[in-house]
Amino acid sequence: MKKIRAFIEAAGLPRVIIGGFLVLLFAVAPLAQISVARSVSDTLVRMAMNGVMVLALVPMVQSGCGLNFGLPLGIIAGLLGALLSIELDITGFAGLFFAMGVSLPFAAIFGYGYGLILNKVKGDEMMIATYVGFSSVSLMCIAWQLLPFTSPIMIWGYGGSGLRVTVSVSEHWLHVLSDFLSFQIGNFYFPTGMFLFLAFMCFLVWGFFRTKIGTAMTAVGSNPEFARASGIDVDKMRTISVVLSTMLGAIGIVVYQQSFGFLQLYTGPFYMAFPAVAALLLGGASVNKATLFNVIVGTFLYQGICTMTPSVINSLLQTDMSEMIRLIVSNGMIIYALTRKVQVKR
Amino acid sequence: MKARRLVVRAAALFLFVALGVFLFVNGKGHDILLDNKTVTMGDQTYEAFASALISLDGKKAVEIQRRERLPEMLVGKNHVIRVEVMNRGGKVIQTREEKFSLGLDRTWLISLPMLISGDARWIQVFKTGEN
Amino acid sequence: MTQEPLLRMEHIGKEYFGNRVLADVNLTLQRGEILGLVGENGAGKTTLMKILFGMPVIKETGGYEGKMYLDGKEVNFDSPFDALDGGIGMVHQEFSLIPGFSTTENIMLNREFTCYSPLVELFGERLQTLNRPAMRQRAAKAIDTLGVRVDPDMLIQEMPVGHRQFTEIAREIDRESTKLLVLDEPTAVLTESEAAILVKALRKLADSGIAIIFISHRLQEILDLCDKILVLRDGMVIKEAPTKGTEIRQIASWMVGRTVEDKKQDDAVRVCLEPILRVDHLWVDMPGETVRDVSFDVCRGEIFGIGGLAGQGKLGIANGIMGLFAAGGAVTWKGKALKLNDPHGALEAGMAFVSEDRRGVGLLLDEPIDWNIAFTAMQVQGRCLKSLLGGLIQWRDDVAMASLAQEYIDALGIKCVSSRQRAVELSGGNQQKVCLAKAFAVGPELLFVAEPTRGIDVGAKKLVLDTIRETNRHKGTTVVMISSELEELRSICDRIAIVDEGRLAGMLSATASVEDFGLLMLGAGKGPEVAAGVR
Amino acid sequence: MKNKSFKDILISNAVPIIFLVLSAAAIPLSGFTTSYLIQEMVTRMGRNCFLVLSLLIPIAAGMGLNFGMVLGAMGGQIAIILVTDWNIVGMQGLLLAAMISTPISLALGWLTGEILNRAKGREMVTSFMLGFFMNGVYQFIVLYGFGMVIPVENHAMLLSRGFGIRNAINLQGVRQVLDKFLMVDIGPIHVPMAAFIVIALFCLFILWFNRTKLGQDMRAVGQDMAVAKSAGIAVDRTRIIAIIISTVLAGYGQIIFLQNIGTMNTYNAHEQAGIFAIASLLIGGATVSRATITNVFVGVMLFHLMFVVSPMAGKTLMGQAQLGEYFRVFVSYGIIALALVLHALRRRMDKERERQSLRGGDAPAPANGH
Repeated sequence: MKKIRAFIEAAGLPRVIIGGFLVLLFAVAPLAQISVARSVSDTLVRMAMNGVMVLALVPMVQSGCGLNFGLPLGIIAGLLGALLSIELDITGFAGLFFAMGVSLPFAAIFGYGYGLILNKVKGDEMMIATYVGFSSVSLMCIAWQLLPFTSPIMIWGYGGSGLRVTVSVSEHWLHVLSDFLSFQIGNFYFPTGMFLFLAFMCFLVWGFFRTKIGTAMTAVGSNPEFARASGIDVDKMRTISVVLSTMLGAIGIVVYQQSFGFLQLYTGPFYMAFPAVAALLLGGASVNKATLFNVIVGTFLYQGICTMTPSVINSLLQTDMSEMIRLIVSNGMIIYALTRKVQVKR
Repeated sequence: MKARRLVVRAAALFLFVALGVFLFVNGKGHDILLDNKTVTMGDQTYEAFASALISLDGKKAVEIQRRERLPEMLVGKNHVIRVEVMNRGGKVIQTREEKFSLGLDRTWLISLPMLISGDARWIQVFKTGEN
Repeated sequence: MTQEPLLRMEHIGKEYFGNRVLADVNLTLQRGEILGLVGENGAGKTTLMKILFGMPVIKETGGYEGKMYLDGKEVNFDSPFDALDGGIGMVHQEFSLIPGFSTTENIMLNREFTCYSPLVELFGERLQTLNRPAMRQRAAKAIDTLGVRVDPDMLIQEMPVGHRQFTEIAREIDRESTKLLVLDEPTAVLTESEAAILVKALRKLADSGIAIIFISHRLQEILDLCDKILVLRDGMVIKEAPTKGTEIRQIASWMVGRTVEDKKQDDAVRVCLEPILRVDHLWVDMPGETVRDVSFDVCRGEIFGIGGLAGQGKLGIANGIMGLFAAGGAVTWKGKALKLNDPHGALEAGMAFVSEDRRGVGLLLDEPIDWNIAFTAMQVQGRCLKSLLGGLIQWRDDVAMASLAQEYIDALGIKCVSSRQRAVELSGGNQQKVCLAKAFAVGPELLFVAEPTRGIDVGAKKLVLDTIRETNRHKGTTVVMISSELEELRSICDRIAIVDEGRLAGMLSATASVEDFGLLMLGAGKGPEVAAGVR
Repeated sequence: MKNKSFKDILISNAVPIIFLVLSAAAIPLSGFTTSYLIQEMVTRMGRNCFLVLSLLIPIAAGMGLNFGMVLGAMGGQIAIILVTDWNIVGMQGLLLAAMISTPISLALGWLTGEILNRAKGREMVTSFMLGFFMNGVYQFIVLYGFGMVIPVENHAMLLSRGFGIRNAINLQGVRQVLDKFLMVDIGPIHVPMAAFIVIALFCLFILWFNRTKLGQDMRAVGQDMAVAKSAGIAVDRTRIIAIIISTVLAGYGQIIFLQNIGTMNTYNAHEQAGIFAIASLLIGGATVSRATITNVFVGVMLFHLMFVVSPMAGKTLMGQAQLGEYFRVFVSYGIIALALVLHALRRRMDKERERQSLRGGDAPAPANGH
C-alpha cells in the first residue's frame, strides 16, 4: 500500500490515472476488434508528429516564462516557411529543410518581439501569451488573403481570393521525414525518420541546457533574483528562451505538416498550443519546471489517449466521444497545473 | 430572528418553484390540429361538414373546409373554442362553444364533427406515428 | 490595596524551533499608562507583541510559556480577532489600509454602519446598505479624539504618510472596547512635526484611560511620551524604569550593552595600507533600506563593519554597490570608477556578495548544492566549463562542478548527503555556508557579507564568523560585513560605520565603547566628536 | 494645469477614442445609411449590454476579467434548450428559462469561485482555461445527455441518431419576445424598450449593490486581500459570491442575447459571448482592474459599430468583405491582448512609483544622468 502511494506520489496522480486509462484502452482494444499493433503504430506516429511542438514549450518553462500559450506565433513562422518552399516548388528533403530553414529567421524575429512584450509583463505571461497568440493568428488571417503567393496549389482557383484554407504538401514533401528508414511489420508502421529527428531535436535542447547560457537560463527560471545577483541579464535570458521556443515551434509545425499532409492556414493554428501544453503537463512538468522526460512521456500519454479514445470508445459505445474526452483531459490538466499550490517563484 | 429568516427563505424558495411550475403550465405551447374529417368511433360515424369558422379564445376566426386539417397553436391550459358550421351558401347554420383544458402533452387533435355532435371524445392527445 | 493592572504578563517565554527568543518576561501596565518598549532588532519586542495579539504564527510554532491577564482575567487569544474583541488594538509597522478607500471607509472597515434592507432576510446580513453619513460622523469623532486634522473623505492613496498613520490609529481607538493600544514603530515614517503631533495625540488618548505600548527606536520620543520604559535584550528584560530621571545615554547602553568577553584573536594593530574601495555620495533605492548619502573608504585587507538598526539603509549599501538595486553616486574600486547598476561588472571586478536574503537572492533552492556554489563562478569567470568544437560551444562540466562544490563542503563543513542534494533541504546554517562558498568560489578581492548570522543557530554563527575571519587573514580578502548585531561586528571588524536614516552617523574603531555605538545607532549622538572618521 | 488634465483625459481614454476615429473613418467607406446604423446599434445594445454588464462585479472584486462568464452562458443555453423542447413560449418561456438557468449558473459560479480561490494571482488564465474545460462537459451534456438521460420530446431538435441536440436550433417560441414586448418607434427607429428597461434595472442593481456592505467588502477585497482579511472580511467567500453573481447574470445575459437572435448555435454561441463581451468592455475604456457602467455602454456601441461597418469597409477598400471580417476578429483578440499588456505595465509602473515614494525626498534625482 505504502509502495503504491509512493509510486503515485512520484509519478503524479494525473499521470497515473491517464496512464491507467491508456493501458485499459489498449487492453480492451482487441474486444473492439481493433488491432493493437495498428493502434500502437498510430500513437507513435502522432507522438513523433507532435513531439517537437511539445518540446518547444520547454525553454520558456525553464526560464520562468510559464507555459507558452503563444505557440501559434512559432506555428505562423513555420507556415510561412512551408508556403515559401511550396511556392518555389522545392520538393523532397530539400523542400522540407528549406521550409524549416526559412521559417527560422521569421520565428526569431517574431520571438524577439514576443519576448520583449513578455519581459514587460512579468507575472502575467500566460494570459498575455494566449492573446498574443490569438491576435497574431487573426492578423495572419488577413495576411493570408493578401500575400502575393502564386502557386496554383495554394491559391483559390476561382471565386475566392488569397490562399486556400488547407494547402496540400503531397506534391512536395509529404511524409519525406516519416518514411525515411521507416518499416512496416504487419499492421505496425514505424516512422523512423520522424523519431530520429525528434531525438535529434531533443538532443539539441538537452545540449543547449548544458551550455553556459542554458545553465543561466535554468537558474533564471529557478530564481531570477539569484541569477541577477550572479551577473546574469535576466531579461536577455528570457528573450532567448522565447526566441528558442518560437523557433522550435516553427520546426515543430513543419514536421507536423509533412506527416499530416496539409498546411492549415487561417484559424488552423488557433488552438494548437493547448494540446501541446496539456501534453507537457501530463508528462509531469509544472508551470516552472519541465524536462525532456516530461516531454516524451507526456506526448506519448496524450497522443495515446487521442488515438485510442476515438477508435476504442467509438466501437464499444457506437458514439464519438473522443473530442470531449480530449477537451476535458487536456484542459483539466492545465487547470490542475494552474491551481497547484507550488506556484511560480518570483 | 434566525427562524424568521429561515421561514422567509423557505417561502422564497417555494415561491420560486411555484412560479416555475406556473410558468411551465401557463406558458406551454400546444399544437392543436383542427380536424374536419369524417370519423368513426366504434359504431358511430360523425360526418364532416362542408365548412366552418373556428375561433380559438376569441381570436379571429379561420375557415375550414371538408377533409381539411388545420394546425393552430395555443399557449396555456384553459381555452375556449367556438365553431360556426356553415352551409354551402356560407350561412351559419350551427354554432357551438366549448371550454376545454389541455394537459401537458404537446399536440392535440380536435375533431370538429365530434365536437358538434357532442361526443365527449372530441379532443384527444395526438400521438405522432399514429393515424 | 492596589488596583488590578489592566495588563499583566507573567514569565512569558517563547522558542522558535529550539531557538529561544523570549525568556521570563514580566510586564504590568495600568490604565492610562504609556509603556515604551525598546530593544535592538531581534531583542524580542515583536515576538512579545505577537503573543499578546494572538498571532497565529505563535500557535503554529508551539505556543508560548507564561500567563497573560487582562483586567485580572487570564487570557489566551487564539487569533488577532479575539485580541481585538478583548480590547487590544494594534497598529502595525506596515500600513493595513485599503489604498482606494477614504479615511472614513478605512476607519470603519468591516465595522460599517448599515441600514436594514428587506433583502437581508433572503441573502444575508451583507446586503444591508451602508449608512455613510453615520459612518462619516463616527470617523470624524475618532479623528477628533486624536486631536488631529484629517479629511474624512480623502482617499488613503492621496494622503501624506502621516495622515495614513493617524487613520490607522483612529481605526484602532474607534472600537468601543479598545483599552490597550499597541503601536509598533509608528513614528518611523513620520516627519518630525508629524511625530510631535502624534505624541501629543497619544498623550491625550492615555489621559482618557487607554493604555498604550509604544515601540520606537527614537529614544527622545520615548522619553517625551512614556511613563515608563522596558528594555529588552536577547529576549530578556534588562531594565524596567520610569522615564523620569532616565537619560538617553543610559537607555542606549542598556539596549546594546553586552560585555565583550570575546577577545580578539590577533590583536596586532592593523594599519590601513591604502583605500581599495572609495564610496562617494552613494544613494540606493532599496525598498525599506534606502541609502541617501553615504561616503566612506575601505582599506585593503581590513574587515570593515557597517552597523545600524534595521531599515536605516545599511543593507542598501552593499546591495547598491553590487548593482542589485538602483543606485547613484560614485564608487571607485582600485582607482577606477565602478559602473553602478551592473551586477556582472561588480562581480567581474572582483567583488562578491553574500546576500542577507538567503532564500530569496542567495540560493537556487530547487537546484543541487554544486549548482549553487559553482554557478556564479561559471557565469562570471567561465569556470567549470569545457569547450566543445574548438570553443564554439561551452558545455557545463558536471565533474568540475562537483569537485569544486566538494572542496567547499569539506572546507566549510557543510552537512549534506552529497553535492547533488538540493539546497532547500539544508538547514539554515548550512545554507548560509553554501552562500559563503558561492562567494568564495569567485575568489573575490572584496567580499560583502550581509547579515551572515541571521536565523542560524549559535554554533553555526561562530563557524560562519570564523570562516570570514579566516578568509580575511589567510587569503587577504577585504571584507565588508553588515550586521544588525553590534557585538558580532565588534568581535570581528577593524572599523565600524554606523548608518542611520540612510546616512553615515559615524565611524568608530571596534574598540570604542558600547555606549558610543548605541548613541550613534539611535540617532541621538550626532555631534562633531563622534562623527570623526566620516569623510 | 488645464492642458495637462485634457491630455490626461485623452490618454486615459485612448482606446475608445482610437475606436471612435477608426469607426468614423470606416462609416463613409461602408456606405451604410445613418438610420440603418442607428437601428443596428440600438438593436445590438439591447442584445449585448446585459452580457457585458455581468463582467463588472468580479472586476470590482479584483478578480480581473471573468473569462468564466462563458460558464454562465452555458447555463443559459441549457435552460433555453429545455424551454424550447418543452415548448414554453412567449414571456413565460423567457422567464422560465431565466429561472432554470439560475441554479445551473449558481452551481457553475460556485465551482469557478472555488477554483479561482486556489489560483489567486492568476484568476484570468485559470478562468479562461476553465471555460475550455467546461466546454467539454457542456458538449458531453448536450451531445449525449439530451435524448439519452434528459428526455427530449421535440424530435426536431435532436440529431438524426436519436440523441444529442442539433448544431443549430430554432428558438421560435421565445424569439424576440422581450424585444417585441414593448417596441417603441422613435422616428424610423424601432427601440426594444423592454430590453432597455431590463438593462436599466441591472444598472440600478449594480449601483445599489455598490452601496451595500457586500459591495463594500468586495471592493476592499479587490484592492488588498491581505488587509481585508486582517479586518475580518471573509475574503474567499466574498470572491466566490462575486463570481457567482457574475455567472448567474451572464446566464440571463445569454438568454436575452439568444431571444434577440432567435436561433442558437448550440456548440459555440457561448464562446463568442465571452470573447465579444470582454472585448466590448475593454474597447469602452475599461481596464482589468477598473470598469464602470459607462465603459459598458460606450464599449458595446463602439465594438458593434466596428463590427457592422468593417466588412463593408473592407469590401470598398480592398474589394473583399472577408478582410473586414478577419479584421474584426483580429480587433477583438488584439484589444484584449493590448488591454492585458497595458494592465501589466500599469501595475509595474504603480509599483515603481510606490517605491519612488519610499525613496528619501532629498536623495539625488535618479534615472537621468547616472
